[in-house]
Amino acid sequence: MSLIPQRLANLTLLVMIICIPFIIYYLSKEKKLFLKIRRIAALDAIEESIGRAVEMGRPVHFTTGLAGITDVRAPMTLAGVSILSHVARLCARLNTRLFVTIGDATVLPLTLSTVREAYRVENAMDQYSDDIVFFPSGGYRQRIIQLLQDENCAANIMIGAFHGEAMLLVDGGYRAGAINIGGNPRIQMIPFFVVGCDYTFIGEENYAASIAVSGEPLELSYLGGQDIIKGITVIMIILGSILTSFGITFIQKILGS
Amino acid sequence: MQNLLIGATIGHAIIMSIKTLQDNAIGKIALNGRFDIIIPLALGAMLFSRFIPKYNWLDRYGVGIMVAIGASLSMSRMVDTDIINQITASIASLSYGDLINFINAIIIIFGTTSSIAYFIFTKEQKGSYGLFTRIGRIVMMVAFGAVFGSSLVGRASYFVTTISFILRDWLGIIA
Amino acid sequence: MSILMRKNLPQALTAIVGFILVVDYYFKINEIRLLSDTFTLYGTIIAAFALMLGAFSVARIQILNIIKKGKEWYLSVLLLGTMILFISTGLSLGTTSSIYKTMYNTIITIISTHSWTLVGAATFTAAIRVFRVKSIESTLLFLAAMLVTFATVPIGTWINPEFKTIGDWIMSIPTVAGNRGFIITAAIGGIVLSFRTLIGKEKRALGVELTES
Amino acid sequence: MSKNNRIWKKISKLDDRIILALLFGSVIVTQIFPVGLPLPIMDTTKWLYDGIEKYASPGSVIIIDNEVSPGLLYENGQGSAAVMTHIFRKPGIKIIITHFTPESPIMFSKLVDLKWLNIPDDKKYGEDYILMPYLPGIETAYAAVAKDLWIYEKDLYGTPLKDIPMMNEIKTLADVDLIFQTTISGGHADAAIRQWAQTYNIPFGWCLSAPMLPTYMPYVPSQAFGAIGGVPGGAQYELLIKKPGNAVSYSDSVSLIILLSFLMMVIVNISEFMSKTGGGES
Repeated sequence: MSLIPQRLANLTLLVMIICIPFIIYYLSKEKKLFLKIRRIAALDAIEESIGRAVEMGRPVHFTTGLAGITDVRAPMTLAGVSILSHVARLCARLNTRLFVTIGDATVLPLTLSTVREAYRVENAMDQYSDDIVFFPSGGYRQRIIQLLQDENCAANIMIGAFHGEAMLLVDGGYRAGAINIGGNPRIQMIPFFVVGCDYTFIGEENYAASIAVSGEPLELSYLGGQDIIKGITVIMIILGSILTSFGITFIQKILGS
Repeated sequence: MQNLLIGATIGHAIIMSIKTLQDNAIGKIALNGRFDIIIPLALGAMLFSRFIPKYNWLDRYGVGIMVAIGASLSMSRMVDTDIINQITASIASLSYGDLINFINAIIIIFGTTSSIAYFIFTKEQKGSYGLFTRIGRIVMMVAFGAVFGSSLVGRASYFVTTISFILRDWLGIIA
Repeated sequence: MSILMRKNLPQALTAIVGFILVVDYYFKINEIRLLSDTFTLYGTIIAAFALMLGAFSVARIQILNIIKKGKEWYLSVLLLGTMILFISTGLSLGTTSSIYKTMYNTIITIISTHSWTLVGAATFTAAIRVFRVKSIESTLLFLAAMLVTFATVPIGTWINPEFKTIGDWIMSIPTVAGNRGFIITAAIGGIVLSFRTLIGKEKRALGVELTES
Repeated sequence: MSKNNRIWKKISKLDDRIILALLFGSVIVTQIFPVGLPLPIMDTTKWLYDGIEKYASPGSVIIIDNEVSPGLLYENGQGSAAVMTHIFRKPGIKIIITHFTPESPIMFSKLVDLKWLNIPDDKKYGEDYILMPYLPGIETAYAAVAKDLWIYEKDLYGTPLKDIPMMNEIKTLADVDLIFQTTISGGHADAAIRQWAQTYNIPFGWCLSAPMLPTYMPYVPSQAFGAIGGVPGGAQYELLIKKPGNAVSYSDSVSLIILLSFLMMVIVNISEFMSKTGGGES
């Protein structure tokens, strides 16, 4: 039983990353700490774009991306689904038409229940029908572009995991004269969203936004805990650089390099 | 076309998995007498229980172990590769070197920290802090620009490669 | 079946195995080392089944489609036919046999290469058409993209050799800074996610439903 | 709106077919009349080359993790082939080629068939290099191989490892001096750098896809000594190892295409701006 010395820093950091969220959760549960998620431009843009759609009397399109909930991309899709509930509620409240497309059959039950629940909460079940959500099996890309064109959507919201096809969906929305709002944590795809979309969720902003709309206390405290770690890394880098400039390599030493 | 592709791919996948099981599982039992290999074989077989509604919970054992291994392996190493090493690599000395060196150090330090700060979600981006995170956003935009440019070249060259493959090797237009 | 066998036991198993593997990375304990090696070996074997499972579930959907005479059932027949052809050839002659390789290259390599090319070309044209310089940020993005690109292609350096220096600088200074912030934050998120998965607090993370569904 | 305005609008909604036609045309022209502009070599490519020159010394054991996939064969196939050729040229080294993608074992032979990768005659299979079969479970598989290279009972052709001479003194990853990975999947890249390069700190080189290269720059050169991305990287590397390859001859076409596309982007933006401001009324 002996600790491998050069991994002490690693272990400490890991323990911190794991424990701090629980402390935050406890504090916020005890009302000792009040957490609030910062403004996320793209999230406000969603409401704005739906408002615009209502004014124009044109529908809204939402897609949860290519991935399902049975592989490593599941968290991205789930973030999309919880933002979908927000979008669906807005559409139900403002009484505008909504189209939801999914890229993988495994998401179908979840999305259906999410949308139905949203319409139920806004007691707008008269507007609800099961074909709001549909799964374009095969030719996901073409079908969505077709939909955007035919229904002449005013907002095209894409949140989830996207691959090569992202740019084409953006293009579809652009041609339909819709406001494009994209969200995708995969860094290789983000630039394509940034150049094409009017508003973009960058990386982790997806998860943050999904928590902001769902407002689960546990999730929120996890986010808060992560933020503390991020703060620590920022301080470490700046402090380390200042010290190093004076020839003190203290930070590097405690990080075991 | 697409169906041919899918069919072939899953056929290949099945072959590959069978071969792996032959060599690594059965082979280990036969050659090295590792009879404990029967455990993962059983767990793996249990994965298929999801097709039988009554016993579909059985697959959680196999899945559980896979998830556990994947998650624990990645999480312990991530701390090193993606956090500690990144921090130490970002720590730059401002004192020595010429002006260029100094500027680069500044960009690395503030670019990295501000782009981290951009992803702090429970603090409102106001005042000087807001400015700081704005810098982060701008630095990230430059990074995205690099990614976008690289993708453009990638796609362009990919396009060219395939076309000239068609011209050269199929149609033989070009010598 | 009791909730214990359905839920608690698998979760406990996940937690224990995960814990052992994590401990193995930090401490030198021979027993733990032995266990973790064994588990990793087990992991590869179970993963083989998982691969097979994925393939089977696709095949299953197709078979159901044929039985129900669903839409485009003949395509499903084609799909299954190809699959069976590959499996039989692979099993009888082996995957390293020239016949199998030829089949593979004629079907998989060619089709997938060209479908990729089409997507690539479409993306390329779309990128050209959709790119809008709206703000300072998108202007920066555009400039960075242009400089990096011109550093990589001959014409850039032919116009002005300095392009290469600038491109290299962008690649090794601002790009690193921006992406590093991205990597660090993503890693922190990923670690928290993995941990929650291990303790069964994450419902569907890493694509598995470890809870009652 | 004025007439010019309408023209601007038309231009700003540039049609796919026009773009594609232009691109096709430029490719064909440059393929038939190559100019042969000198290709610039990025620093990262140079670093990869130098690193391999440095670490692939006689007596060293090298792992080539080959994850070339059929879909993107033209993306990083040539690059990886070029680097592999470079490694294979080195005298007195032992090479282990691993596969963690079901497709990649066949892709290796495809690289050889296409003459992209040429293995010198003095390199004998089983004595100087060995092909390992596919192993599933990405992160797990990398970790398992790192712990024990003999997790493979047999090589790709079904020969038991104990009958293969070169494997006698190679047991775990600790006996390995250099790793080169070629992949287009982030999962594989992350797994390799975590489970191999980091855990055993071994010199590590990369051949990625073009879009991946910038996003993996933070690891270069601190954790991976060098990296190339996509066809451009491959072309540069072929120049470095003086292998008159395929990729080099495409640089003209790529240059022209890139120039055209940026030109079009600018035009589209200007015309959009003009049509918005209703400019050009004269």
